[in-house]
Amino acid sequence: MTECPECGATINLPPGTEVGEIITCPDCGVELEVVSLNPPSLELAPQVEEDWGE
Amino acid sequence: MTECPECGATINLPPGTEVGEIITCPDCGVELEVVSLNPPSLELAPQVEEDWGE
Amino acid sequence: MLVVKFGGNGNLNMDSFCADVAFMVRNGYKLAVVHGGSKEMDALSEKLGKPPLFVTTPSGFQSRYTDRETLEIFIMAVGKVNKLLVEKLQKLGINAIGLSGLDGRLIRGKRKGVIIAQEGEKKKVLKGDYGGTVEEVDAKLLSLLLERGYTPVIAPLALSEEGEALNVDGDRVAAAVAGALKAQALLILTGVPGLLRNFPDESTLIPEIPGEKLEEYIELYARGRMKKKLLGAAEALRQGVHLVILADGRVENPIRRALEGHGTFIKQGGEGWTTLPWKMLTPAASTESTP
Amino acid sequence: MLVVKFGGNGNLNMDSFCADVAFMVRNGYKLAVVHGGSKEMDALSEKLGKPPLFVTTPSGFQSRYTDRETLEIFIMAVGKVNKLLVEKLQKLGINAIGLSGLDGRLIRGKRKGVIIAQEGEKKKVLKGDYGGTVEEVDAKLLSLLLERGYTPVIAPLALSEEGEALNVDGDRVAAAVAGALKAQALLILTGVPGLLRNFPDESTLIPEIPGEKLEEYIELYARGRMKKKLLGAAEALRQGVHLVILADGRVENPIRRALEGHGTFIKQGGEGWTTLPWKMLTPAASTESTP
Repeated sequence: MTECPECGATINLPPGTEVGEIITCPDCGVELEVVSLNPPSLELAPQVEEDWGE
Repeated sequence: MTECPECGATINLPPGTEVGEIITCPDCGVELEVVSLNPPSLELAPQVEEDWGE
Repeated sequence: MLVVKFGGNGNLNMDSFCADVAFMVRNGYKLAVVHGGSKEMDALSEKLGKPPLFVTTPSGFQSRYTDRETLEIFIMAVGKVNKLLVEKLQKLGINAIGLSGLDGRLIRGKRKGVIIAQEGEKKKVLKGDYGGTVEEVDAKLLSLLLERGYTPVIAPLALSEEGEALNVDGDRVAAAVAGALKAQALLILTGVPGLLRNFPDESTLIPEIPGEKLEEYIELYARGRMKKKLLGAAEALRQGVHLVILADGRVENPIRRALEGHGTFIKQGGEGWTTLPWKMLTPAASTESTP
Repeated sequence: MLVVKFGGNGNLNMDSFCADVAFMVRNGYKLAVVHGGSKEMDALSEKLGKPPLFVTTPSGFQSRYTDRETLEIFIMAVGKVNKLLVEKLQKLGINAIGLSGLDGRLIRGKRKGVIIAQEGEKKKVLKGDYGGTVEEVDAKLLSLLLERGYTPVIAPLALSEEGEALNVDGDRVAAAVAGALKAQALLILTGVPGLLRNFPDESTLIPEIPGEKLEEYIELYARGRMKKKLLGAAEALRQGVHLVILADGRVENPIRRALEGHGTFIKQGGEGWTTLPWKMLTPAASTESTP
């Protein structure tokens, strides 16, 4: 159980969630990055401009 | 059995002689390269200035 | 002044390519060569027990995840292609000079650092990526060398703000070099005759695309690596290059054949002509015109 | 103008070396760096399943047999060292430009083609060797770059008469570069404090060797790789370089420490001084004096 850093909603990480995974906050819809599992912690996902590099 | 290209002496390649080996003509002493084994054939060994390259 | 991109993958013929570069330079054309290295890179990474990790970005692009170890393998792979091209050109009497974007800060790039990868329905953040985008090319260094009769051969590495080496896309490097040098034409040689209406049917070659319609054609016909080449073409047009040709790098005299009209011609302002007989290209664009 | 050879083997410290190069260049010294690659080469050849083949020549020299496949691994290995040095220097704000002897025909070499190897009592001819000797360095290209504020970083590859890439000895490249640029000093950084009367006892460091006595010292004290470095030093003196310093590349500020007297000083004309405080070295030898 952890909180959305944007809107504070409590978020339950489903089993099988991996570190580095991007999930969407069910309340405010912002994209969050799973930074660690125990303790579970989330950060705003990095904004990456669409890229088509090598 | 083959001949020294320098002085024409007949040269017997001892068993175990390898292609690329350098032997000396027993008669004229010139350095010879074993170019092939069958048929045995000899050439003057290349002169390589002393080198200490990489 | 002509910039030619020699593809990194596919079965391009390095010998016939170098022979044609030599022909053009001997006949007074100023040329800069940009090359890729993905074929060499994939082979080397396998042999070194670090198979390439390709990730697909959410919008479907394939991107090579380049951590530091992969970057150093990439440096070796593109370094080898670079020096083999230089060796072959020197053997043909052309005074080639091999540079990467690190050398003399030839290419400034921006480090991505993060790739968003689509794995099944999961989206993943991959950090520590040394891939980058091309920001700027130093035309001064290239002109200094071109004016003294050197033929630059450029490897797809760039230098980030923080002074780190970056793996960048060869097509975008070629576009940026063509823009920086105000080249008359950018020629991208690949393993296909040009943009095909329906790949891989080579009879559906699209001979000509007016610059302003390029985005449309990209949406309609371009997939995967070809899409990157066309985005490179778009970038070159934006930077003032009037003509971009996508042509076949597997044939004999690939440059002359392309300039004689074999390939997809993407032209700014879209006037009617479809061929650019290589004779028409002013040989050595006089040095004044090179910035 | 100072030429510094950064060894290819031993456990030299690339970071402290680059930091010291940056210090010198920032303080107005013109520097050219030459590097080796044997440590990187041995590691890469092992990983690629083509372990290095060293042969001993009849007169006891160790030589790496370089067939075409080995040459292409060598190109990758020295290419990696080259670009890592350039990356580190760029990160320190130094505008380094990495070149091999192929680029712009910087180094002309003569291909050996044949190595005579001593195998037990047998002498063997090994053909198809891409090792070479250094014949000439193009000072014009180097000066062109030095005068515009670039710091050349040179990899030990040369171009043969027939236009083939050759693996050449880094110490001899450094000597030839120093000679071509009429450098005030050639500094060879290695994994030992200098020439030792009896290796490996570092307290037996020979601080000074008058140029005309060098051959004697080589016979008396030099073995294996050190012998090559001293033959390089002899070559540099023959080409008009007044001072060659053999010093320790494992320490902090290796260049400054060497110039302050820590190492073996080999001087033409053998006047009495033993140290050359780096301050004494005229900073940027004015461009006129650079050929």
